[in-house]
Amino acid sequence: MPRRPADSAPAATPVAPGAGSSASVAVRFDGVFREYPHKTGQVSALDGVSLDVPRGSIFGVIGHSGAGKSTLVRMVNGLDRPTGGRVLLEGTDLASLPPAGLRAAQKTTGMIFQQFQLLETVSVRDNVARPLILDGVRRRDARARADEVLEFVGLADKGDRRPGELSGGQKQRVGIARAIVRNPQVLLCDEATSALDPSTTTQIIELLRRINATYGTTIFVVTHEMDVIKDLCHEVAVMSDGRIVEHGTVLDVFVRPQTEIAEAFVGTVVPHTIPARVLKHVGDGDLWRLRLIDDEVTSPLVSTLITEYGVAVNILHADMAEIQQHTVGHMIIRVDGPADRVAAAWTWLESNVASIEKVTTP
Amino acid sequence: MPRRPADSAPAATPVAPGAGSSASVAVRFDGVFREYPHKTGQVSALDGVSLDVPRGSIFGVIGHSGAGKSTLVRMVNGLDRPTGGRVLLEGTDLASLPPAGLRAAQKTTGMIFQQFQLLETVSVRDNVARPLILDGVRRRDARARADEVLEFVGLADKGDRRPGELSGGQKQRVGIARAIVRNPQVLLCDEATSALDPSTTTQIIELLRRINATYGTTIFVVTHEMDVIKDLCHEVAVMSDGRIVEHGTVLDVFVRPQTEIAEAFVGTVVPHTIPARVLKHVGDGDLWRLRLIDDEVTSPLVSTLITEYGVAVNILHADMAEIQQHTVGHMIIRVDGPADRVAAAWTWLESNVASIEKVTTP
Amino acid sequence: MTGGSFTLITADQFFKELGVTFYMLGVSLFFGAILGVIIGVIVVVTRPGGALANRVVYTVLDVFINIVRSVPFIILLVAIIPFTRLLVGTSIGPAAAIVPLTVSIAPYIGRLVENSLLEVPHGITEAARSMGATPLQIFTRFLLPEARGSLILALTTATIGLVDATAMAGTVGAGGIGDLAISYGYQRFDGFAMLVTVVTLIIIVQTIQIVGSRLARRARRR
Amino acid sequence: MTGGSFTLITADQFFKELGVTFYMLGVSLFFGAILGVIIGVIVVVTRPGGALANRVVYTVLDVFINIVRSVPFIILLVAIIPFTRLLVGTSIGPAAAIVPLTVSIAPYIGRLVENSLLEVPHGITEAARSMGATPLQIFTRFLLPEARGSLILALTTATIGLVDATAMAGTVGAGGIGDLAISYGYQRFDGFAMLVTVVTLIIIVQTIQIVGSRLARRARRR
Amino acid sequence: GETSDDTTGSAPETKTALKIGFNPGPYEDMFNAGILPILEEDGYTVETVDFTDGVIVNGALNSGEIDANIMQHSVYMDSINVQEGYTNVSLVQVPGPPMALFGGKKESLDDVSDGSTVAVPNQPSNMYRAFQVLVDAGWIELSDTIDPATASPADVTSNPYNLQFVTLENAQQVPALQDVDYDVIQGNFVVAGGLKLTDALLLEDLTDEFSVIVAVDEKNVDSDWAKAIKAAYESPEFAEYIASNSQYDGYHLPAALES
Ligand SMILES: Nc1ncnc2c1ncn2[C@@H]1O[C@H](COP(=O)(O)OP(=O)(O)OP(=O)(O)O)[C@@H](O)[C@H]1O
Ligand SMILES: Nc1ncnc2c1ncn2[C@@H]1O[C@H](COP(=O)(O)OP(=O)(O)OP(=O)(O)O)[C@@H](O)[C@H]1O
Ligand code: MET
Ligand SMILES: [Mg+2]
Ligand SMILES: [Mg+2]
Repeated sequence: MPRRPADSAPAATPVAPGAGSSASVAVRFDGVFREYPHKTGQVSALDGVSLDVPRGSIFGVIGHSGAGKSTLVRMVNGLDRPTGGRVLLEGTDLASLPPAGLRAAQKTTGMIFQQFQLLETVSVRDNVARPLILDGVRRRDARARADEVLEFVGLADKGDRRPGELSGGQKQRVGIARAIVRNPQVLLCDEATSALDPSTTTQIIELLRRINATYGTTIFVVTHEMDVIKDLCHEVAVMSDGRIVEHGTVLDVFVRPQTEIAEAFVGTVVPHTIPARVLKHVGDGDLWRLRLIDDEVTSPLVSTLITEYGVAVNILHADMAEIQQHTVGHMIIRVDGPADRVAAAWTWLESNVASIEKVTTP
Repeated sequence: MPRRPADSAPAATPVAPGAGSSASVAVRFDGVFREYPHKTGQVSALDGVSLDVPRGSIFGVIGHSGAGKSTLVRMVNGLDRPTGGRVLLEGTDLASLPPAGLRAAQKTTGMIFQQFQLLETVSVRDNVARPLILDGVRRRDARARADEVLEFVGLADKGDRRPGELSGGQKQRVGIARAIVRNPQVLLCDEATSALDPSTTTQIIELLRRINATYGTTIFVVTHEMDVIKDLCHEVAVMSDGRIVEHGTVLDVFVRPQTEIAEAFVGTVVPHTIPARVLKHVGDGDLWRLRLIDDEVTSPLVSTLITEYGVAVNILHADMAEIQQHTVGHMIIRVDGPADRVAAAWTWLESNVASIEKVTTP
Repeated sequence: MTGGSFTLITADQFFKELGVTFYMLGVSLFFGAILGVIIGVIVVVTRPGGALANRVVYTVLDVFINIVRSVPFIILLVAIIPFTRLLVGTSIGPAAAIVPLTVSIAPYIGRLVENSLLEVPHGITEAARSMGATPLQIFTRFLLPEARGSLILALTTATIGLVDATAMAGTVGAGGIGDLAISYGYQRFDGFAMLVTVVTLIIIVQTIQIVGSRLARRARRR
Repeated sequence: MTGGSFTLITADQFFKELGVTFYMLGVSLFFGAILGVIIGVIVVVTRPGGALANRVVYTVLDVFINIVRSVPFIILLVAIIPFTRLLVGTSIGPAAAIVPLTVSIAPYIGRLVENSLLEVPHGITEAARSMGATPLQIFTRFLLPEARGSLILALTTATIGLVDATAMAGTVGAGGIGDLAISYGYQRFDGFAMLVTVVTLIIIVQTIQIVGSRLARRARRR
Repeated sequence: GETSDDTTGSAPETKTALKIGFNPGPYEDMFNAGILPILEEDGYTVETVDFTDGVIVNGALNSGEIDANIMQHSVYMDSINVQEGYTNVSLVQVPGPPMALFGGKKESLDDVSDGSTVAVPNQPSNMYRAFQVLVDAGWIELSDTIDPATASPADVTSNPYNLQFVTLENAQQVPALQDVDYDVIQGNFVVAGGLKLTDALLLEDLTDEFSVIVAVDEKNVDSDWAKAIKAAYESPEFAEYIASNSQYDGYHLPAALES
């Protein structure tokens, strides 16, 4: 059921170069299981996950609370081990490495934790500098670099504080700074922005994008916020109950979600349900639901229908979203007029929009 | 600068009954300051906050990371004390109460913590039952009630687990369950949904709304997610740097944000910036930006312009949002045609939409 | 016994003294733990910034703990003889040993309890306060369960210290395994007695530690 | 005393013995702390589920700690005389007292260190591991700073225990304030010597506790 | 008589259950093997209580918690009586070993040299005795005011060899032997520690005042049970027991037992 980029809609897929070829895979999940023993039988946090994260891509995983996202991301840097299957980081099975090898592999990654996990007794600056200190960087240099990164995340003036003196969002940004201070090859984000307000989120997303573009860092993002996927990711996988239920380019999943759960997430950005307000109008005439991509969005569709096809058009619902470099629109219109003109309008729309369907009472 | 509901836009303000009269104020902040001593001078987390939270209302406070939201909410149940000013809970200054009085007051509140603060060594059920146990409720009854509330928050099957065996979002829901188990008069939520996926968020919001409607519980919500404000709150205050910079009914603030910061938050739901895609068209003709409320949204505006005023209309951008019981729409259209017709169209629109303005390059 | 006998102690004597050790250990641990936990809790809640911050009570208790812990056990034992006599009617024998043992262990347990309670994350106390928990409830319903693991380890540590102290209780004719080790093994150079008693002590301590660690691990399980 | 002299001890003697106490305390604390921390860390990392889980090392160390802690100090002192002689060339005097003092305090500190380290939230270790920290780095760069407050309190507790143990070191002719208290205050009924020495001990312990608490509070400040 | 005890309620004349305190060591062994059988024959039952300390055992005696103790010489007992206001008295003297000066690193008395180390007991009365042995050896002189109850190295007035005194707990003196030049060890620890009194370089001239005694409270001296104890220690059976056990070789015998 996971789809490959091959059948994705628009021409230029924004997926990272060379995706799909095993050589360019940064992280490969190969039939991964994770079971927890529990009084009442086993709990399956991961239930046979197979997934390739292309090198240099920004890859998002979305799913409901408890779907297994944190469990999945913790496999990538060996914090957790599969009870079945393999996780390959740059082609290496982490479980096969000796301790020193595992540590070397971990040093190529950076991780932002859902619950921050900062040292409470150490200044913000020293928290951020810590990974460098581990590498033997001189304290001065490590601190200087930490200050640089703190500036990046908008905490230039908070270096001297202890985490306990920061707000929730500030703590999260310290965690982000710590994760990127080493310029990791793979950056793992577990809800990296869930404690942040939208404008800080936007900044952080900008920052992550810049890191990806500048250093080719593979970013593996686990989140419950579709906005993060929309603005940041190239590919997205949808998780449910420990399984990947859908997978494709972000645009693809947004425009044509295949599963109900994907549709629900997409709906938080581009509503998929028909607002109650609109439903009141069902029966007044034909209600059509259109999905538009890119130029279709800015072309004068309504104008054309009215002037060229002589039908009356009322836009009952419309919204638009920028997804990656694409605009995706969604409209529900009521079309009135003589049957033949309405039919002609339908035919014209069919070949001029991404998708069109009649709205019927649910 | 804070506005009272009086000048809010549409007829029926969804503000709780009797708002404004001091008798019906659940929480009053009266010139509240909170300063932290710090090496580099004082840090002001709250800088003179005055605010009335009407009894029975759902009151939201939004602001960037570090704005002082958590500090504010912690004043309400006496977890923190103002260094200046007073906080009145149901008319009583918490700082004036003897310990027993303070505890009695605290028992009328429930609090959802940003960082959950669950007992790690105790089952989920017992975490939720704990407030009742404090009240001397028999263990059996307390547990039964806890199970009821766990069911509410979608964790009916997790009662036996320990918090360490739950995902982030599941933990947050345990925190919510614990806060509402006593049917508090005032429910304090510090980022109650920030670790939750959209559909769980929707459920929780539904739940909070139900609690508010059924028991008349005053809910004081602190969040960085505008969606929560939009879907849940009656009134909203916008915080920045320890100050309230804007305050009004939610609809009011959404339709006519007064400050840049409010606009930025509103923009995450109803975009306030003009998409780059649209800006490319500036200069092609007149670009008009319309804001529509309720019936204006479903009336055939574009059709009217085309057919009655004989102008060509291209919709460059459109989106809609449900805010409280109202629909708010936002459109950017290009209008072409003879100057007089265009002018007539403008005039007609002026009296038929909430607001209209010309778009110029920023 | 005399002459060329292999050891100076008899099996009867050994088991009797073993019983005495358990008796002294059990009773003084029981009272010491109760007093110690009370002391620890009071110190924690009355400390500056605590739930019932009270400079005077805190300072008095803190100093009291230090005084008791400063005085060498033998001196403490003599110093409180009048008190011991008042309490148990005699100043010699196992019952009398229990008094100084309890008096010396309680402040020690108090200190360990204090250290454990201070390790519970501040947020837990906050959550408790937000629910209007009384200071006693904060302790019993929140701090105690969360600190249980480390409290058990602290009590384990204290119990083992107590085993050591019971050996000194020989001074007041209390007997016990530790006294056997000293009286026979040490003072009479009876190698076999030394071996048997020390091995017994090791087994006792090892058992206490194993049980303590296991209970702590279970309590700590999250 | 006899001739009606007020006390048996002279100021010179007092200050000399005070010096001896500090010497024994300082040296045995120094080595005991180093060994204790090493022991504590090894126990923590080799425990089941630890960073370098190793059943054998863990069990051996765990049992070793318990053995040393089981044996009454006076017996330990005698039992390790050959070892003491090997190390410092004699079995008597302050230098010789330091050996059993260190041997007895190190496992105790080890146990306290273990308890402290186990209190550090698991997430910190995870964060450290995610950065590829070695077990040593996990300890020095993560656990140590986070546990610093409780480690200091543990060391404080141990140091105070050590003060008590130095009193017993009098048995090997080591002297010190505690020995003065026992030999003169207790055995020779010199009330003044008793008072002076016990007050001195209380002051020493109180000072250690105050300094320890203050350092811990500072380290704990978040 | 008028000193007999009537505060215990039960008639003291018929008292047959005795409680006797000891410090663990030869005196207790000697009592159990040589005296106890005689007392039992006389119809007494005895409970022995071990103390590892000399102060508390006298307090217990004075307060009636025990009836007698057998662990000290009268000098020590007297000193504690004075200190604590006790009324304990000596009932009968028992056989006991003398203090003995052993060579540790040095092999003979003649090897003594400047700065030689000498271990002595840390308890004042035994330290006093040890000093007397050193006086006998001609190594030191003591102050006129020396008091067995408070004797300390400060009482040494002349110390031509500049001897370094190492004060040790009695039992420690045996294992410490090889670490000092000379070691003056209390007799029962010599015996218990497996050393031979006959190997000593110099033995104490044990005077009666330093012989171990059975102590009882003054008011009980004339009780039947006290008399029975006294009689047992002076009996021929006991003399026979001492004579026939080689472990008591070198013991100082009370006049009553000297044959
Ligand atoms: N130690 C454990 N024992 C038992 N079950 C566990 C344990 N840890 C996690 N789980 C379960 O595994 C599932 C996946 O957890 P995970 O933390 O990966 O979810 P998530 O997708 O990250 O959720 P969230 O968005 O709420 O953080 C959850 O149902 C959780 O209850
Ligand atoms: N103990 C403290 N010492 C110094 N400054 C503090 C302390 N606690 C909080 N602050 C500061 O007070 C300000 C307000 O903090 P607060 O936690 O109320 O923010 P917030 O609005 O809840 O942010 P977030 O959305 O990130 O949780 C922040 O700038 C924070 O750094
Ligand atoms: N109903 C309007 C129209 O047809 C469109 C509103 S879109 C926000 O012109
Ligand atoms: Mg998670
Ligand atoms: Mg906050």
